[in-house]
Amino acid sequence: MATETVKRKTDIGPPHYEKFLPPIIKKNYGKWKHHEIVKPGVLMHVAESGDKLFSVRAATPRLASTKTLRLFADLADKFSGGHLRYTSRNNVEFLVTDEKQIEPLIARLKTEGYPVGGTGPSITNIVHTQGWVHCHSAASDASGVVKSVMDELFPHFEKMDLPAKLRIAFACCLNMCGAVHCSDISILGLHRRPPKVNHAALPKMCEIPTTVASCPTGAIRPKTVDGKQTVEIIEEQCMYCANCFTVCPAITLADAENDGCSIWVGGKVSNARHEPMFSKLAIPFLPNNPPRWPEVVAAVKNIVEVYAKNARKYERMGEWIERIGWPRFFRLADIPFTKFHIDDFKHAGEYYRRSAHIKHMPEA
Amino acid sequence: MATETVKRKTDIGPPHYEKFLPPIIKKNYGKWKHHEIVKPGVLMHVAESGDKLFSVRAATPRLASTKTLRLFADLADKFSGGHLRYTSRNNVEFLVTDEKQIEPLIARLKTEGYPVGGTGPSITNIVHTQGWVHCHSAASDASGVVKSVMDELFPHFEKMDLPAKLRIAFACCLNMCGAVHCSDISILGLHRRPPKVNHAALPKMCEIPTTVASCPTGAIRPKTVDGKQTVEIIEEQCMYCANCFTVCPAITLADAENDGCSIWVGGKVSNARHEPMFSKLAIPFLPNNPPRWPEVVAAVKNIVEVYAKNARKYERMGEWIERIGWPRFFRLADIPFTKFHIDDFKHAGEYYRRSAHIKHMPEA
Amino acid sequence: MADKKRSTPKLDELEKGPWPSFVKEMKQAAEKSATAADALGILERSYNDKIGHWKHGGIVGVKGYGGGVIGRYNDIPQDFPDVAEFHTVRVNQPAGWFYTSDALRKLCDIWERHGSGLTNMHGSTGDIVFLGTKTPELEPIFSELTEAGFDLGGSGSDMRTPSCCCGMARCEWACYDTMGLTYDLTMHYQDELHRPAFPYKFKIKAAGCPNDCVASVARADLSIIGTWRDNIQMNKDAVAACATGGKVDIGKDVVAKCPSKCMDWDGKNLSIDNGNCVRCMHCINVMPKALAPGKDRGATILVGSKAPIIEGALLSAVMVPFLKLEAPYSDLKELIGAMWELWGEHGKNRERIGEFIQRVGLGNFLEQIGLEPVPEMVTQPRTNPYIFYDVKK
Amino acid sequence: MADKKRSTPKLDELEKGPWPSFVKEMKQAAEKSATAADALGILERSYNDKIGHWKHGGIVGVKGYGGGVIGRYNDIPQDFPDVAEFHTVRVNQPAGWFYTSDALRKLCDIWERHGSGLTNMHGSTGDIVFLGTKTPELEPIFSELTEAGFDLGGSGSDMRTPSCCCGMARCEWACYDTMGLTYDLTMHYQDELHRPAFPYKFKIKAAGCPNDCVASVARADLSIIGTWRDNIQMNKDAVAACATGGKVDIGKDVVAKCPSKCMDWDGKNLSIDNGNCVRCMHCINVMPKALAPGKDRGATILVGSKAPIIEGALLSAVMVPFLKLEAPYSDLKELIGAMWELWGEHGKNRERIGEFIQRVGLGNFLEQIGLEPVPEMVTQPRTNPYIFYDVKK
Amino acid sequence: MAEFKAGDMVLDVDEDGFIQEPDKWNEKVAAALASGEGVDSLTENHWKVVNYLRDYYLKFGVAPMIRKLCKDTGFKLNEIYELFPSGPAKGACKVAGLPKPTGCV
Amino acid sequence: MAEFKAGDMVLDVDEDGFIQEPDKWNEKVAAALASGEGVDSLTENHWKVVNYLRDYYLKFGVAPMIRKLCKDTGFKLNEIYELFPSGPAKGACKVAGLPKPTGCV
Ligand code: SRM
Ligand code: SRM
Ligand code: SRM
Ligand code: SRM
Ligand code: SF4
Ligand code: SF4
Ligand code: SF4
Ligand code: SF4
Ligand code: SF4
Ligand code: SF4
Ligand code: SF4
Ligand code: SF4
Repeated sequence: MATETVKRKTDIGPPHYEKFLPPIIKKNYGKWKHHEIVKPGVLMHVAESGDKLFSVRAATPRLASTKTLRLFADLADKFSGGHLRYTSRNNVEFLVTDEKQIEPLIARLKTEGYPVGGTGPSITNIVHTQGWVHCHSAASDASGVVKSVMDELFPHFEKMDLPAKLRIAFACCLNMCGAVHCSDISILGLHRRPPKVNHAALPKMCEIPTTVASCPTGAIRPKTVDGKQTVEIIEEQCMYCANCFTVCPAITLADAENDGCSIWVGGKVSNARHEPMFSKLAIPFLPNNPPRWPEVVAAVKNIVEVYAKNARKYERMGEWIERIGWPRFFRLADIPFTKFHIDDFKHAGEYYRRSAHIKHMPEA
Repeated sequence: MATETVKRKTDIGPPHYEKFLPPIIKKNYGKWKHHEIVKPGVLMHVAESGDKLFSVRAATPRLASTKTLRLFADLADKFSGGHLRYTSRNNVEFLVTDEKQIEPLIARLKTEGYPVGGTGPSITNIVHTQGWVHCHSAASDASGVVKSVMDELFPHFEKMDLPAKLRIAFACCLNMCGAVHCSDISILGLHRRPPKVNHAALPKMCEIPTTVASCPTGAIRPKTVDGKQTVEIIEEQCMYCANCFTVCPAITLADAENDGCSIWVGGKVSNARHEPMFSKLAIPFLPNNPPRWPEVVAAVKNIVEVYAKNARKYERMGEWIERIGWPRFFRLADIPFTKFHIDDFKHAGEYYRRSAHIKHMPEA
Repeated sequence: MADKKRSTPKLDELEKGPWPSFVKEMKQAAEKSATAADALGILERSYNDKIGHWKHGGIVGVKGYGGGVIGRYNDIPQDFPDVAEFHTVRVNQPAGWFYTSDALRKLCDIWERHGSGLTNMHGSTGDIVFLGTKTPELEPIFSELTEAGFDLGGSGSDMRTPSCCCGMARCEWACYDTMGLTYDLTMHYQDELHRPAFPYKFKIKAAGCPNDCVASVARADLSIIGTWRDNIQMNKDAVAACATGGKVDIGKDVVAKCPSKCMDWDGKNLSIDNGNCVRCMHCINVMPKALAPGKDRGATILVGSKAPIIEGALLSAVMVPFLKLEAPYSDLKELIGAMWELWGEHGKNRERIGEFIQRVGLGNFLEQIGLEPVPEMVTQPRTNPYIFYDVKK
Repeated sequence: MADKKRSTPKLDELEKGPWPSFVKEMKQAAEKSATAADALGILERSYNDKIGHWKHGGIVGVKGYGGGVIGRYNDIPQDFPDVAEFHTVRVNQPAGWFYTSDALRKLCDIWERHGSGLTNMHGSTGDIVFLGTKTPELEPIFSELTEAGFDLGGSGSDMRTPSCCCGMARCEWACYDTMGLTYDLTMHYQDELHRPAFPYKFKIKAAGCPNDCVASVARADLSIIGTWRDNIQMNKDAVAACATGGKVDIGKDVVAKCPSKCMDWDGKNLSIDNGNCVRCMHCINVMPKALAPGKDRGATILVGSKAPIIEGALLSAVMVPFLKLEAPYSDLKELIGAMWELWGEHGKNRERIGEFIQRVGLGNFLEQIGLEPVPEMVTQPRTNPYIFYDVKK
Repeated sequence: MAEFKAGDMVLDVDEDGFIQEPDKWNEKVAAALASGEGVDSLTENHWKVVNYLRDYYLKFGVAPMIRKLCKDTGFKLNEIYELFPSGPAKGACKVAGLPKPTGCV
Repeated sequence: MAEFKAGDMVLDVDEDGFIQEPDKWNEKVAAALASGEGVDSLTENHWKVVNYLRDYYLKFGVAPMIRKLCKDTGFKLNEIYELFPSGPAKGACKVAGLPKPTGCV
């Protein structure tokens, strides 16, 4: 395992997936017939050939040490012929062919701290981002919020007791490196103060035209300070999106007291029943309160519970709210509706209610 | 009846409507119980008191001579106690209390050329505008198109044989002095060439800032010609809306060969079932072909027939198309879909199909 | 005036056919009026040339008023001297467009004396339109009209003639007195109607129920649409009669078409989950004897519809989900006053109030006029995170 | 490395609770790596300060590539010198995220040698993310990776690592070979992946059916969503079994929830009006043994989704309603090529293709890339009359 | 194009009597135009309005909005109508020699 | 802030080695920066790219988009990578003394 100098290869691409497929998949590739969820976290796929593949899905924190990866490798060797995969939501799946291995595997995973679940009408892993662990732009931490929320919602991961799938996403800034814009519930970190410009540094570090063009609301204009070209920010026009910060290192945004999280609801991406939908604002702001973000956890939990209690089977969050109407959602969830909820960006007018279709007895 | 000088009164407002109400209405004002359509063009309203009011609705061309108004006055005296009203769509209604007068009135109206109908699931009068009769902005005539179209659709005025109400509107330019933006079928006159600027006249007649600001696409900018301030039009950015023309008399637009009509479908204003909807583009352009506009008439008739044949009971044009989908509408009506149909104004992106919800067998 | 008769072969074509002919009307007027005759002639010319012959709008009027007359001149006065001036006069119609034969004749008298004898009954905004006269006739027309109890309508950047459906006069569904309100507002705002002082025009239309028979939601800056807050009134016997009568298939025609899916029909009983009903009127429309709007009636107040120029067409948007509407309509007038004040102060030239609201943002608009935001005002909360927080530094 | 251990009382809280703890992972790594230990320390600092301590993005990489590494420096290097440089390396995952235990271990070996031992399995775009290393380690990491058969993923204005659902590997609903296509495209576009030359990033995600288990419609500039053109396959016996099995109420759970209302169930027979079916998958999802996608399979190609910056978030929009997808995928590559060419030539700096299409107009975009407009591309035709006619002068 | 006589000056005017040669405007022209609008003699108050309109127009290239006219001159709208019976647009602007206000009809 | 030596000049550079005092850039500095990017000596072709980048930046205040760089200099993208192994952004722009390209990561 010594580092030897090797001939430089480039553009070889990733390994071909076939190398990593278990024999049962190679054999039945494209010839699966149907599936069922045997129990929470365990899928059974039946091939036309009659072969059965059991996928055992375990939670991961996504941020994994190599020690854990080696553990998963060992478990795969022991229970699934050395075969495993990750899902699009950062769970790990052990691809088991020997039905008898399922329960021991589940037990072992549980002991190791990687519980099994997340299938069917449950809450699966939260898609999330870097937060304070790695990103310069973060208005909140990602991993900490996710951990805190999932600890609280954990029963819904292990049980399939919701009306439908409930997908949660977290992003630590408006760049939204996750499906925050289209999730049943989203938590979005955001800033709430205009950026500060370091006029001494800016001329050395930034392309001024790029910085000016970066502002969605046109709040930035060129300015001369001490004889040098820099930019100024018209604070009233700034909605703290951080895009100028992204393109210009001489601009800073983080503000311990004013940064925090917002909560969004009712997005989805599947085409099942309703077309894909964006998430909509539920709670404009909750404070950053590490390490456990109690306000955020409580808010998410409340929404999950109101949904679980009121939605009909197969109704995703957004479909449920569409049926009962937003006024009732706000009342049921006991969330105040404010002027912040009313869109005022480019297409805002498209979302004003332009009819007399109103439910006048919201308590019914 | 000689013109005498009278003392000048101002701000007296219109006459109080009560002066003009028939006794049966005064008595039962706000106390009507239900109604039915006795036959096409004849409504019966029954009051809580048991009183019955029959409203006989006759077509008018809207553009009426005083001779005709006097005729209506005479008919009202004879058949409805001197009481009549106009509708919000320019029909005239005789307010009859004596049931026996209905048939003679209908017969008389027919003889005079003002047929009775327009109630229920029918085509009633076309809401329209001035056209070449009076307006400077008109890209087509209003009265002529309306007359030509209604002559052709006339059976649907006299019979209630459509799935639902079908409301047609005409406007002679993009100012849309009518409900063209929200009708089941709309005919809209439009220009198709950029305006011409009279640079000699403009500096004398126009406010340049107002003219520049008037352009929705920013196609106008100030320019100096022969030492005088005027404006220039960037032709590629102009979509011929005529708003600059509206604010500046030194700009002209009319173009005999390139002006004409477009056809729009699927709008409505009532809240019944579906919320109000805008009309959508069906046919981008048909030529002005006075006096009978055969291309326009044929196009409208075709759409009415396809609708009549395919829509379900109570389905307005837009509701029907929403159910079957636009692809099928275009195929059923045999109208080509072009790039002109794809919106490219401010909110265009909101109308791109952003899902995989597609009916892949459009001929079914 | 026979000498004024011109050959109109193209227009003559439009005398044929079953629909009433405007050409017939014009010819009737032309028998008495040289103006009408030349109007016919110049229209025939347009039919040949395929362009209009009216010049860019004029500006004429009566003393003390800033609106009510649309000036018009033609571009070939040498050929059509009698329509060299061809202004229209907008006359404020009585609410609900009710007339007596006498009132109609009085209007005819005035107009035959001073104009072409051509009218529009009515203009798109709702006015009686007197079509075609000369500048010197304007003052006499005005004084005779007022003498007869009529007044001018609006034009320019003023409040336009409000209009309404016939409402309580004849319709069992009217949830408030549309005609009463329209008359009241028209009288209350005479100054705003006659002396333009807004950034742009302002139209008011009042519909008695959500069927919106005056298209208020699409054609009025202020749309007043009747509605109710309590349960739909149901006459069980009449429901049964409907079901057996054979005309209505309650399951298919009513329940299945309810947009909020809040009705249930088991073949015998019709039930409505009124809390989920969006007051669309459909079920009531189909079964007018069996169902009726509730008893706790009022209106939804919407603001801002208009035609496309300049930002694209708008429908009106909910400003007050439910308002009781009883004379003297103080709440409504207060709202109108607050909106006019804000728009008047900050609106740009030729910016309709609907565009103004979009520009400043509905949230800010509400804050300024002192209305609480409620979720009924939007179809959904914002989807973008571009929120202007009010954080103290 | 125990000397590197710092007190982390706040983070320690996050070791508690049933959900797997990232703090535990970090501590595990910190046992072996000073970098990981400082990463833990600086994170605890952030938990106290409530702000991040990473400076504005750096620019580092390996030779011959323009992307694949995200440079990162902290703003208190005096306190946390071992994360003074803390770059992430994006490694292109195998399609469908399938691994053998050996492959995983090989990656661990490399990363333990040259980095913090912390990973993300996986990053949001789909890459294996090696979290935290120093500049001098980059070249060794790269050469060892390629030796092991792995390569870097994308970053910057390049094509990003395409990703896909497991598709035919395990799912009966896959309408084309998602993994095959993803691998093919990844290999075909190695240059575009490694050497940024676009106006901005370009992401590709491939989902086997409309369930879209990779969220392609929301998170990819090119979203490939499997679908079918013919009838839904139905197994009548299995339908009957569903109905009697008691698990599914076909009327309520299936038919009533069909978005296009194109199903009928009379208690015995299920019928589908396939011409009106929008291929939403719901009925198939609920009755996987009874129903299946049709046999004439392919994909809908959509373009342009992205996060909010700068014009607001977008979902992808239909570009080709139906495309057969079989190797060598020439039609798709031709389309991609045409789009890249146009966007590359006329896109502005940092303008995603979805924003570009909106700016130039979908109609013009289609014309330029040589696609016929079809009504499936829009939810409705235009409502505004602002049409740019192509009339010859 | 019609003509309009102001003393010994002859000016082009449009059908509505708005002058078409703005450079030729002077106080005499104003007075002459005023008489056509029912204003017999231009008082100080008239001049206040007229001068305000001209200044505004020369500065911004547009006529002021009416609310602004009232605010800046201190006259209420009805007072403007008393001064210029045909109103601020048709009356005062014409007298001030501005181009014909359009659009607001 | 780190330092960077080019002959006898000492320049401030950021962590990535981009100079922070654009006015101090000269051909010697360029050569010194180049050697840090794996470019031993700056050939005519290198200078073609470097000069193009500088000119463009001085004119427009931004670095050109890569497609434009290729088009205007005539080099294919792989040729640019041959000239500057660390690529146009990290390599060529750094040598040309431009501010660090951002955003595109
Ligand atoms: C493993 C995975 C794909 C992969 O290649 O990694 C996957 C696998 C399956 N999905 Fe999925 N989906 C996976 C992410 C998704 C996503 C993406 C996401 O959440 O970011 C979606 C879109 C969610 C959304 O709309 O926001 C998704 C929407 C669905 C749906 C539609 C659900 C709906 O009603 O909207 C189905 C159908 C169903 O469950 O009935 C489905 C069904 C399935 C089936 C049953 C397909 C099959 O026959 O194998 C698989 C098991 C589902 C389960 O967990 O209950 N899968 N599925 C992903 C597991 C993520 C996880 O770890 O939890
Ligand atoms: C007389 C009039 C009101 C007035 O004060 O003038 C009127 C009168 C009635 N309307 Fe209306 N509507 C009148 C214009 C409208 C308009 C406005 C328009 O077309 O510009 C609409 C909105 C149309 C739209 O959505 O585009 C309108 C949408 C309705 C509806 C909803 C129909 C729907 O399904 O969308 C009903 C309910 C119904 O017919 O079942 C209705 C019902 C009625 C009833 C039955 C109400 C009643 O009980 O008196 C009246 C007879 C209807 C009929 O003609 O079949 N009225 N009605 C207007 C007659 C116009 C005409 O001459 O034809
Ligand atoms: C007479 C009338 C059409 C008719 O034949 O009925 C009419 C005629 C004109 N309208 Fe209108 N509008 C008329 C109702 C409307 C309506 C319908 C309505 O009020 O319900 C609309 C659409 C609704 C709206 O207000 O948006 C309408 C939207 C316009 C517009 C576009 C306004 C906008 O904000 O988009 C203009 C352009 C303008 O204001 O400069 C306009 C301008 C005009 C002008 C003054 C032409 C101009 O550009 O200066 C027209 C004079 C024609 C003439 O010479 O006779 N007219 N106009 C209607 C007024 C009669 C009445 O008082 O009863
Ligand atoms: C690592 C990752 C988050 C994660 O924890 O998984 C990530 C991290 C960053 N993203 Fe991202 N993005 C990541 C997936 C996404 C996604 C999700 C996706 O690809 O499915 C999105 C939303 C979809 C999209 O592309 O729009 C996303 C939208 C952005 C944006 C906004 C782009 C836009 O057009 O709106 C930016 C800002 C930018 O490009 O300047 C951004 C920028 C960034 C930067 C480079 C920060 C910056 O402003 O320079 C982050 C570096 C963080 C760090 O220091 O580690 N990231 N980014 C994801 C990439 C891992 C991988 O390669 O697998
Ligand atoms: S969402 Fe923002 S803060 Fe979080 S990783 Fe992405 S760019 Fe960084
Ligand atoms: S944070 Fe966003 S809105 Fe504020 S100045 Fe920067 S780019 Fe503009
Ligand atoms: S629609 Fe246009 S042309 Fe017709 S009357 Fe109105 S402004 Fe005049
Ligand atoms: S016609 Fe319309 S688009 Fe064309 S220049 Fe005039 S205002 Fe602009
Ligand atoms: S709007 Fe309603 S109240 Fe008014 S006439 Fe129409 S149906 Fe009757
Ligand atoms: S009024 Fe409309 S929404 Fe209400 S119950 Fe009747 S049909 Fe349904
Ligand atoms: S997207 Fe469709 S094919 Fe792919 S895993 Fe999900 S359900 Fe299966
Ligand atoms: S796939 Fe969806 S739209 Fe098609 S029949 Fe099934 S439920 Fe209905």
